[in-house]
Amino acid sequence: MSVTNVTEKKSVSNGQKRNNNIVRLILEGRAFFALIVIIAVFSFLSPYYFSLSNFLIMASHVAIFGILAIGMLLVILNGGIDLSVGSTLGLAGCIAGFLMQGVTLNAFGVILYPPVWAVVIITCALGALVGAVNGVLIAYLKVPAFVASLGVLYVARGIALLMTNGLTYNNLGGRPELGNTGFDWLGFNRLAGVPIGVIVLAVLAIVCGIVLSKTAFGRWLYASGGNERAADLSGVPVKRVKITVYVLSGICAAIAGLVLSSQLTSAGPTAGTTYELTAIAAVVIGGAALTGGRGTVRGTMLGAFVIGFLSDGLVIIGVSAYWQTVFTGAVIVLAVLMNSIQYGRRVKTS
Amino acid sequence: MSVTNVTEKKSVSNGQKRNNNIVRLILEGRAFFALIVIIAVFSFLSPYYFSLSNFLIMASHVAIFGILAIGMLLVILNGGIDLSVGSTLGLAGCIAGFLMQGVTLNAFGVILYPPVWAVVIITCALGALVGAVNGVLIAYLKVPAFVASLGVLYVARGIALLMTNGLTYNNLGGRPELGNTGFDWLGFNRLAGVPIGVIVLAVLAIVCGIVLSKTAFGRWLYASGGNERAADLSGVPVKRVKITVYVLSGICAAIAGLVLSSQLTSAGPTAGTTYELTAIAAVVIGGAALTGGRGTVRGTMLGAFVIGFLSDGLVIIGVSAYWQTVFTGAVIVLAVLMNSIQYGRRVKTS
Amino acid sequence: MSQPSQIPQAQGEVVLAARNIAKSYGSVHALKGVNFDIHKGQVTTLFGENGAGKSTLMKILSGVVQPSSGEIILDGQPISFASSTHARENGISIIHQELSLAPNLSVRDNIFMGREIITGGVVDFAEEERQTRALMQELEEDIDPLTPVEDLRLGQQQIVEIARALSVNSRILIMDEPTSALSAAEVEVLFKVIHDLKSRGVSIVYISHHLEEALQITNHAVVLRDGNMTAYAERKDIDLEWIVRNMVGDNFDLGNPPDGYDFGNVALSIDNLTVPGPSGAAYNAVDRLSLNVRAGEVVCIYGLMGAGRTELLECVAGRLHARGGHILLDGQDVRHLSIADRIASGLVLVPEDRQRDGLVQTMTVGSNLSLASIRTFTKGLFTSSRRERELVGASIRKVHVKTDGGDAAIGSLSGGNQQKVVIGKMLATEPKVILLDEPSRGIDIGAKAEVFKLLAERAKQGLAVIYSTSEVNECLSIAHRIIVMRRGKISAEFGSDVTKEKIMAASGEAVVAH
Amino acid sequence: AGQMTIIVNDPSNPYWLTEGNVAKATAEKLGYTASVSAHKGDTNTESNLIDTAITNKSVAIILDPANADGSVGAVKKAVAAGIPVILVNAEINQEGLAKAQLVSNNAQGAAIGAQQWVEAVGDKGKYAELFGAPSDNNAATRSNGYETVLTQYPDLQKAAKEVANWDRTQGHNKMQSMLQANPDIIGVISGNDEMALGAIAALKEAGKLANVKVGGFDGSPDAVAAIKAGELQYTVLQPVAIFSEEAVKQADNVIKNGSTGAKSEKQLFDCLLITKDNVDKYTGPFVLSQ
Ligand SMILES: Nc1ncnc2c1ncn2[C@@H]1O[C@H](COP(=O)(O)OP(=O)(O)OP(=O)(O)O)[C@@H](O)[C@H]1O
Ligand SMILES: Nc1ncnc2c1ncn2[C@@H]1O[C@H](COP(=O)(O)OP(=O)(O)OP(=O)(O)O)[C@@H](O)[C@H]1O
Ligand SMILES: O[C@@H]1[C@H](O)[C@H](O)CO[C@H]1O
Ligand SMILES: [Mg+2]
Ligand SMILES: [Mg+2]
Repeated sequence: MSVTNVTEKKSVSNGQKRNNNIVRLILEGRAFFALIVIIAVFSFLSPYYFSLSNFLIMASHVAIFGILAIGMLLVILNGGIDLSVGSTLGLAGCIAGFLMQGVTLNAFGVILYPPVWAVVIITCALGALVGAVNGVLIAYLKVPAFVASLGVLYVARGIALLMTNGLTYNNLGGRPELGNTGFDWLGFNRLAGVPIGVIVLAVLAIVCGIVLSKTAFGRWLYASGGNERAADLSGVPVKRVKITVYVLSGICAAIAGLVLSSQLTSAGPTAGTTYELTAIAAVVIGGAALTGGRGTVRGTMLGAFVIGFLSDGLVIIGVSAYWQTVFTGAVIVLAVLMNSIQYGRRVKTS
Repeated sequence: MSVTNVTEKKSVSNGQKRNNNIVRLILEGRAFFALIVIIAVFSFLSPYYFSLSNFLIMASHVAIFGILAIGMLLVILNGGIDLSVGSTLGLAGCIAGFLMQGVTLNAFGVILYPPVWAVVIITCALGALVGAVNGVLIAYLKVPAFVASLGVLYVARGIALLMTNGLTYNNLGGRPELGNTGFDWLGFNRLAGVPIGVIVLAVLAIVCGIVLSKTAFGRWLYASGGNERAADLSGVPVKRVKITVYVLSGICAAIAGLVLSSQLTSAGPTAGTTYELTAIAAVVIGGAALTGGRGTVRGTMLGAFVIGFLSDGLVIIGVSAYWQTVFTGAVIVLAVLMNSIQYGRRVKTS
Repeated sequence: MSQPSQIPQAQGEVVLAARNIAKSYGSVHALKGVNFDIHKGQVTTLFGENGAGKSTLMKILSGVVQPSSGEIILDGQPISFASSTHARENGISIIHQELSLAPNLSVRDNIFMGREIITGGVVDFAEEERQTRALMQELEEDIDPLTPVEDLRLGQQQIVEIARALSVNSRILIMDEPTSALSAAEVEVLFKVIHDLKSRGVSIVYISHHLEEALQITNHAVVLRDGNMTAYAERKDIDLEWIVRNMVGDNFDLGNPPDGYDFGNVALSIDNLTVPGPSGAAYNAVDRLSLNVRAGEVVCIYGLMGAGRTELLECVAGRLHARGGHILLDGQDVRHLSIADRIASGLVLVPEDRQRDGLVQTMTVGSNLSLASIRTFTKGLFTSSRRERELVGASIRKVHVKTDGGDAAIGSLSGGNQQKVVIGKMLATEPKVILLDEPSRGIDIGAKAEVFKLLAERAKQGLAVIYSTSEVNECLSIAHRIIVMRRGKISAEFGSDVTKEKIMAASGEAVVAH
Repeated sequence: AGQMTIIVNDPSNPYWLTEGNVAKATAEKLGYTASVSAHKGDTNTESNLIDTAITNKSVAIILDPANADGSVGAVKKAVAAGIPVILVNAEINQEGLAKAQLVSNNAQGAAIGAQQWVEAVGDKGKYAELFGAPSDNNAATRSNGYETVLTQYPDLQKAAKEVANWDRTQGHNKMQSMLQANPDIIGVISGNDEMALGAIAALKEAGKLANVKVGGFDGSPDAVAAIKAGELQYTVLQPVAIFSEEAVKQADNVIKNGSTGAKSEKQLFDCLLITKDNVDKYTGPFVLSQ
């Protein structure tokens, strides 16, 4: 907690661009150098790394974490944390899988096959519901975010296990005669060569970026994360903002669950285990402060790409699994450290 | 963030007792009711639950998490977080296992079998070293605690995997002819009927409680967790305090690793995976604030016992694994919620 | 700018001196080569506008901040302080302008933070408590040493800061606006303590925007302006006019209550309002209080610390819940509206504690200024950055914030300028009723005059102003009506023609003749 | 007749789910009360569960050990408390503790799997391997078994090998990355079905499933469905349903007669190959009618 590292604070302090100088903008990104270094090193080590097709594949892996990280960023900007996103992802996949298999209504003796758009909407609504549970616990019942979302982590995972009885839903492709095909489109298809997951991530990132920098809600979020009491006295509906961010985080987790299960064309109850840590890491590597009020979508995306490009790179150059673990840890620290060095000339306060 | 929940804040605000009324003291413990309820419910549901021998067994299970939680409490009081404790536990176990198998010095053509006390000291020193890495990264290189300890989590786990090549050290009992017996004593023996692990926990808790409430270091810790800048300006060596808490947390993790591997008489590289979450949960259920400066050892111990007594109880009454997951989550939230209700007559602030 | 080339040789040896001290924060030159002497056993007062560099200079003298250039001379020897602890070891302690207390710790633990009394390896809490009680007695405050600081009101927290500085027993004591949240009675006590310290040979540096108050105790006056020392004189050579002229270049008068217009209808009507005391307290902080304020009227609420003014205003603004009574805005009951809805209906509060309730430290000056009026620059879904810039620019000009511009970090502003941002933020919402809780805390006399002018102008256009202050002079120069609160009730009500003594008497304060 | 405690690894994998379900059903049929709990690969949790079984005065413990070395202590503890332990699915590296260790013959299974794999893929070209959790002995046993067979074909070249921890998502992502470095592989051999199914999804997405053949291990219902759909070439069925049932029966024998009735402590159950030719005989989870 130093008061005087003003330069840095400015650079990450909120979503608006103050500096149109593209070069500076890029340089300010906390994780930018790390990403460049990662790409450079792996491109040097493997002839396959630096290619469009590999970047697209890696981006589609990043998509899952990236979507979670966007929701997590909102929560963290608010000064909270959402440990339940990985479980919500898993639960959402199971719900989608369940719906795609057809819902048997015993009372009427029929099996309903909801169309894919309905499955998507219901799944997102479920994600929103899980988020709302977090939000109410945190905003109204004053349970600390860490505890509330840890509890929800377990409960959501347990429900997913109970509803599937531990089994995995397969063949989510739907059947033409039932009019519910298209689920795997999300995971398999490409638009202009770009995997749909990546497009979903990009759209969410852009929307979120605009919301943060251009809307009243964004301002409210930064303000209530920075000083909730002051925001409250300035007329910011702090409780509403708080619930909203958890709902949005739940929806992001549900979307990630949809993308993941369509990539795998199957949905299992344990999907997403420990993804929350990766999502938080992406947000923090991206320069956000866990105390709230500071962080950008751009940084978070860079953070997610650093993690994803690193772990895929290690696989591509064939590093052993154990060394992968070591490198991942070291790079996470280095990525953030590099930023400290970049802004190293901070005035010391003590 | 409400200003007016004064009663509660007081009760957990620092290590000293202000109120000698025993009853109130106990009632103030955040997790106390939860623990009572858990014991009552399971005693009702199973004839085996309410017995001294079962309590001792459960306490020895709690010991592992409890020891981690004590270290975590110190870190959290400082306003930090240590995600690496689970990995450090695993690494410490492996180091102990490695030493117990004998160290081959090729240069001299001899195999050294260090005595158990030396193994214990070396292992604790290793834990301290891991903690010091966290501490330096966080205090001097200004890496956010979450990121630094997440990085160390991966690195420590990777090193444990590399040094064991994924395998587990077995037969840590030592051999009388080598003079290195006694390792399993920690895990298997009892003093006056109490498992050694529980005694270790109790000793650590008492020492930590005294340090927090009676020493200058304890004051410094609460002060720098409450307002680091103010503490710094007042001459509290905030950096030194910070490094110390991470070192202590590392040592606690190493001790937990020793106790665990002697309980199991084996040490594997994946031991302790995700235990950091349980340790954090214990601290938070025990009433500490993740923002620092608030929390007590008593609360943390209650938190650890709530988690441990719950999960063992669920197994004893034979609840299925999926429902266990659901209940665990629900109880974590309820334990904290109960506290909010207990102090429910807070003046609302908005 | 004429720097007095020679510092007159005053009575009392110089114990600590600053020579040619300069300090820059990036492109901001907070100090531009300042000379400053502290005399043994005397009070040196530092005057200057907000942002003149007073706090910066004091932070340098107490080791908190290192100068960019220049020299510090202690007892004739050059010295450079590595830290505030180092300075404290050399007998220098400081009361910071912004409170630096750990809210989670008790009064006792805050006072001995970093200097715990150790006996037999453990902290001697009993001794610390005894000394704390003694300090509180000396300061005539009834604060229990074991109360957590977060449960104290701002003024009491300031007392704790003072007590901490006193407990060090240093030779040089720097006080950066120690009284900004204190009422007259407490200031009197502090002055008694200062006299006592002087007689024991302690040297004191005193900074305050309460100019008359400062004149009471000072031996030397130094004026800083834009990072330069612009004037120096001894007590006998100066008066209020001299200070103001040297500070802001002009003679200033805080003026009189606005006149020449008729009040409108009752804008705010408080009826039998009761606000409970802190949880568990047996009394009510506001006790069946009724008050009507008309459009265009400026009402001052005077009271001692703890009279319940803050609770009253916070309840009206929606932060605290009432236990009974009504709050009518233009005849509409607003008791069930949220803070946001009250702001939207034109009822706003400038809170007392700017760090805790006023500013979002992570945001820029501009974002802070526009925070309460986001709706006015939102078109459809999106905010308009052009309209926001206009609003921010206008606010900065109106309340005279000294800043690089809207993009500056809020933490880079001087204390007084931060206060102006909080006031500007609420004025930007174009309210009908504005509640200001000690808004002049830390703002210089020029800025205060500007704020008063602004309020007067708005009042003429129909704004109802409720202004709480602990400075009687402020009441007299702005208020049409002065309300005195005591223990949650109105104890007296005066017109603008009342005397200072009457107000103080009604508040329960002993009138001290100056 | 008392409480029988069944401890499996993680019931969210259909393999272990079946293991627990079959054991429980068998125990209940024999008149015991039975509970299934899971250690999820953590030896500490496993040890705690054993303690609980002791507290509950269980008459026998059916355990799928978490770790060949790390589970020894826990088994010792149960034995010391006088409770017979029967191990299923995985072994521990110490004999004479458990009454019996019933495991599928992983080496044999790997061998028949690899042979079938060569039949489906051919004997020359580059291939990739997905490896299970290194803490599980079975991962190495199977990998070694594959190696023994495949190295007999000098034109087969192992281009990549990745740990995917028995997990479908990891199998998917690792497969995608391996494909980047090795776009020209012709086959994937996997340590279990979950990883194989992940690889299939990745290959489908890359449009390469027609050229790259995948083989699995376990005989899980999902894998069988994939064989029917022509996406998976074969899987090696582990007779988990059979040895789970057998484990409980032997526990019952120990309780009633003091011995398992089997000849030896270690009992290997041969694995069976499922291909599209015999897939119709798959009548229930992990059950192939002869
Ligand atoms: N950390 C900082 N970063 C950048 N600028 C700063 C910083 N601290 C102070 N300044 C600038 O230095 C100048 C002097 O500030 P200082 O706080 O010394 O003023 P002051 O005389 O104490 O004012 P006030 O009466 O309002 O307290 C101001 O322009 C201020 O904006
Ligand atoms: N009847 C009473 N008996 C004892 N203490 C009281 C009583 N009434 C008020 N107080 C004290 O005064 C406090 C009210 O403080 P409040 O901040 O509202 O006063 P204020 O007039 O705004 O003072 P300040 O000038 O310090 O802001 C209460 O919290 C309580 O500590
Ligand atoms: O034998 C089992 C199965 O292959 C399962 O799929 C993973 O764990 C192994 O131990
Ligand atoms: Mg100042
Ligand atoms: Mg007040």
